[in-house]
Amino acid sequence: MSVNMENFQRFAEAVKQLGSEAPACKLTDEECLAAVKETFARRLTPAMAVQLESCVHCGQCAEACHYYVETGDPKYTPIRKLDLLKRFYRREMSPLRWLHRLYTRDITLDDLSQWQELVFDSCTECARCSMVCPMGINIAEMVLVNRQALAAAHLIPPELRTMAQEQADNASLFGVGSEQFTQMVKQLEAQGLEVHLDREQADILLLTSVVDILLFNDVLAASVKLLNLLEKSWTFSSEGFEAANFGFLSGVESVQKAATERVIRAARACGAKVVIVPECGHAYPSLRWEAANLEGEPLPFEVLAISEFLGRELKVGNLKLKKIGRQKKVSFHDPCKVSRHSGADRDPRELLRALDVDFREPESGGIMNWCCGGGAGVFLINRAADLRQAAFRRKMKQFDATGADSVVLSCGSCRLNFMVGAQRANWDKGIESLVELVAANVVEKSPPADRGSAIQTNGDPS
Amino acid sequence: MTLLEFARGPAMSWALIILVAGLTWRLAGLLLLLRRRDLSRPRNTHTWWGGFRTIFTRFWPHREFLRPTAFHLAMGYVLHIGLFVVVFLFVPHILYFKGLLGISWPGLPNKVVLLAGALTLGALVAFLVRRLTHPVMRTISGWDDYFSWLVVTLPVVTGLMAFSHLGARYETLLAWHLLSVELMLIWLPFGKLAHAVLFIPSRAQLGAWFQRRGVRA
Amino acid sequence: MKKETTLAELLRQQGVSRRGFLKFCSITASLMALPPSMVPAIARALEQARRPSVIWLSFQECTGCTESMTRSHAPTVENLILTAVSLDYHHTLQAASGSHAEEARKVAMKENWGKYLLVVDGSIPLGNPGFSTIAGIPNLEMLQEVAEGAAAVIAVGTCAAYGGLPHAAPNPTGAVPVSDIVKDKPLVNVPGCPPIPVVITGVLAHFLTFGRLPELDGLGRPLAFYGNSIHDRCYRRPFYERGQFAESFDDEGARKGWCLYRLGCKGPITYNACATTKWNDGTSFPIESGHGCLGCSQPDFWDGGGFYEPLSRLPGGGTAGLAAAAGAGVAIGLGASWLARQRQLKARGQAEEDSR
Amino acid sequence: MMKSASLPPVEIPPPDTGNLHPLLHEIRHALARLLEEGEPTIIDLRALPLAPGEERRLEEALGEGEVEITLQALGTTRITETRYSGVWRVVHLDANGEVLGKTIEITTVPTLLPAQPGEMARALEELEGALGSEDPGE
Repeated sequence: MSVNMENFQRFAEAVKQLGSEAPACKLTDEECLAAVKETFARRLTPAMAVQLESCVHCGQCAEACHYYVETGDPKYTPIRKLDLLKRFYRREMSPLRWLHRLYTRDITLDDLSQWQELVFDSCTECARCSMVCPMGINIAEMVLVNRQALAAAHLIPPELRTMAQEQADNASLFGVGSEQFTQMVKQLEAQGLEVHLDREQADILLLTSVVDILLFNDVLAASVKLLNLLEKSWTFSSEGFEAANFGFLSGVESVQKAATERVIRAARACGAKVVIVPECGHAYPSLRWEAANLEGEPLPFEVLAISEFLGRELKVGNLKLKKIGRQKKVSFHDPCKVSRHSGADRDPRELLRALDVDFREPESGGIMNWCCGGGAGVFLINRAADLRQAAFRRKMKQFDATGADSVVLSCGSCRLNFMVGAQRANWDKGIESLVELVAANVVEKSPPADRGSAIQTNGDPS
Repeated sequence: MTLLEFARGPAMSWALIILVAGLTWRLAGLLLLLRRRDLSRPRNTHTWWGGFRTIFTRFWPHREFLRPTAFHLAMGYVLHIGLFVVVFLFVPHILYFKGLLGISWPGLPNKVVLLAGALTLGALVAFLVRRLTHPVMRTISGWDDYFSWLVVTLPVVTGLMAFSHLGARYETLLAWHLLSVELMLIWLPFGKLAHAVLFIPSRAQLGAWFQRRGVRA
Repeated sequence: MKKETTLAELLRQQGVSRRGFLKFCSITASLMALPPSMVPAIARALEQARRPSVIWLSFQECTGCTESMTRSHAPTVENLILTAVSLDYHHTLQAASGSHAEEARKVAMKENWGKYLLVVDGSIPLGNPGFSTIAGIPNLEMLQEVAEGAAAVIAVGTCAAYGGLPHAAPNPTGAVPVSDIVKDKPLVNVPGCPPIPVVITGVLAHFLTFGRLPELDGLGRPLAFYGNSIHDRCYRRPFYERGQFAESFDDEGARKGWCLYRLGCKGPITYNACATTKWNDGTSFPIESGHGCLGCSQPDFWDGGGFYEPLSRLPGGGTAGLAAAAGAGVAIGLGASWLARQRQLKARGQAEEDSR
Repeated sequence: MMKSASLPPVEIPPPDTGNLHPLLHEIRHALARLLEEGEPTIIDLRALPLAPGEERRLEEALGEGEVEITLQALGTTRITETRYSGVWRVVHLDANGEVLGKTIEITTVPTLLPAQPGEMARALEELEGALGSEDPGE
């Protein structure tokens, strides 16, 4: 479970160059503003409206935000990030708009560029603020609407613009397209793994992400190993392999839809009943919660995060794990999008418990976890590097307090952010993947009689 | 017509009319916006239960937020309980509600109400100081926040003045008190004071959203 | 001339000793709510005081005010004060009647032009001059004529002070208080239905003592008597503070003498001296007898809601008004959101077109 | 229908305006002032709201002293010393015995008591007149 550090550095370099490849904005100022407002009008729901109406400006959301807490800069107050939407709503959609117009400023172009930083660079849509808000305002969900509005005005950070454009134009990310993926599959097969690609019929469609292809090959290998071991009927699809969705991250709805549709097509093609999302935070809600609505109909398959899938297999007794022992002190970092956004926070813990490691639950973990600081594409935004690093201090404090030797993660971009953060801060905690850890400690099927004593039965629900 | 007669008669009638019209206007205005049926597969189906539960669970913060929100929690409770006691458990107020609604309930001795009023005022002052000095609150505050503060504080101050016959003749103080209450009633539907009712649908929306995703908000 | 005798001389002539005079001064001070330390000054002033001529006009009234003053038992201080003035015209009390009475008024006015006191009880109808006349003279005309030569005017009773019962809605006679007619003379209102007798005489005593009218509140009432509310001076106030209220006139609270606020007592907004001066020669006052204050010394007390409605029960908009308001609110709100929805539909249509 | 017989016996607790205690304190301060500075004080009881029972309790608190005087001037006035020397109770009545006024005087001699100069002068005249009319006879 190592990462090729050379690849890692090359990847980091590539990220630094991302911005220079960004396509230029072709809209006039008026068109920008109109596009923003049109998106707001289109995306607004009664739920958002009622929540925009109810804010009492108490500022408690700031206390939940890693960016505010670590910098103390009030501009990062989460609710303030909704100001564009809030002002548009108050002036043009609210029942009391005729009154609000008297004292609510209209959105200006300056505001748009100022808020670009607030909704992209300094918000990971982690939704921790939604957990503290006494009025129950779903700030993260509305930040997404702000991102979509700015995206409609071509006003997203250059790095994300490049990524979205690439995913739209070539169905690739960082140059990894169908062809590169097929090569990756061959590499895996060369390692002696049985990899299914483009099978006509399979119960499970396994997705991967560009990060796993470029950097975390071992995670990819581990997933394949586990699926084979569990004797599942599964396949990769060379057309729909990418779980990452930069349309979703950057708010470009057309790209989001196109990326989603590739996966759905692939799943339909093989008749998959389950689509497994790899260790990639945003990919999960993108497929689990967004896809059906973009598609306009319920999905014909179930969407599971790989941790969720493994947890389920553990529970029914298919997956047997070796006891690692208490000498291994680990903690777990919940990906916001999988735990807090999607309620899949228990499975990783079940897996770690089955591995019988010394699990140290961090203070404010689970659905209350602090974001790594790099989610929702923030990791790719170069100008946000220092802010990200500031937020990462919170993670270091949080895990230092647990006394664990390593942090287990189940999200590739969290892991990247941890690695960069740890490198900058000379933080010495281990950073490892949950899937890799599980795959490394799985009980192989044969021969059952000899190794009976090693079979872990704790995970069995009976 | 004296000031008191104005305050007791037409001003109160109109304030109530504006209160009701404004609130129904604001709430009804949220109904017809386009809804999107969520087609994703829910983790939990009883979303209404999550919504209902969250209306109540948000009265107290999650353990993790207890310390960072201690000020708001403490002062918020003093303010809201104080207002509740003063508004609903002061005997003359109960008589007013009896006249308006036809129902009555037992009140508290004036000394207790007076103490609650003083604590309420203290909490209001604490909130104002915090709003003026805390960087976050200062940044996100607008005139609605300060005006709404004033509109809530005035009835408390004039109420305490009328109660202790301080500053002017009783009927003048009573008129001021009534007028300030009427100002509050008139402003309530239009500014942030409407959170008095909006907190319910707002919390419920979040609770339902999270419930659908299998998260206890 | 008899009218030029001083009050001290007059009392002495009636066999009142110096001690009696001092006692009178002491009681007068108490009447005027002046501190006892003022007694020597009052004594000096009264020794020099001349008997003023008083003309008393009664318009739309019930004679209750006159009754209130004259029902006191024999030689009370109130009566002494009345003795101290020369009541030259009072059509209810004077022996003379008809043209003789009017003649007496004319003579008194002529002899004391610019110096006499005018006391009025009852309101003045502006609707039709025939609604109320004395000796065929409409009230308005008589008031204007007599007020012209008066040194000061005292409006006795709520009718004269604020219009009172005749002025109550719908005010069929167009009744107005004295203050609406007499604008250019010192005027003092002594409201009450009826006013406390010692308050009437207290004002007279003040005029006698100091030659001018006492200090007034915003409603033209002497502060000495109307400076505190009934509630402020009420012996049942502690029950109010403790939240102990009688709920009906025959419950335990009523029998225990608890606060009558809930039974409609208007004490908190009524300014009068009842709670300290009391009625019927100092026997008691309404609250002491178990009935709430009606607020009779306040303007428009007849129209201020029911006597048994608690003060805090306000004449609200009524359920019909509130229902209409709710309906209007819903209509505007739905209209607003319908318009917003059109905007959304347009934006969605636009987006679909763009994506095509 | 009213079963007045079945009503429980009414027990009226002494209502309390809270004025009694401060009043006694005021008297104490006035007495101290009289002793130290010779300054008398008169307190008008009519200006104070007292509950029905409180006046009686005031009477009890002040008690009875050595002196009891009845004046006949414009009706009866009764002056009684309380158990506290220098504190007098003055009650003015009219001819019918109705109370016109009540004061507490804190002084050495109540103001109404001393003979009045004007009256003494007149008395002297009268006395001289009476003696003068006798003189020629002797």
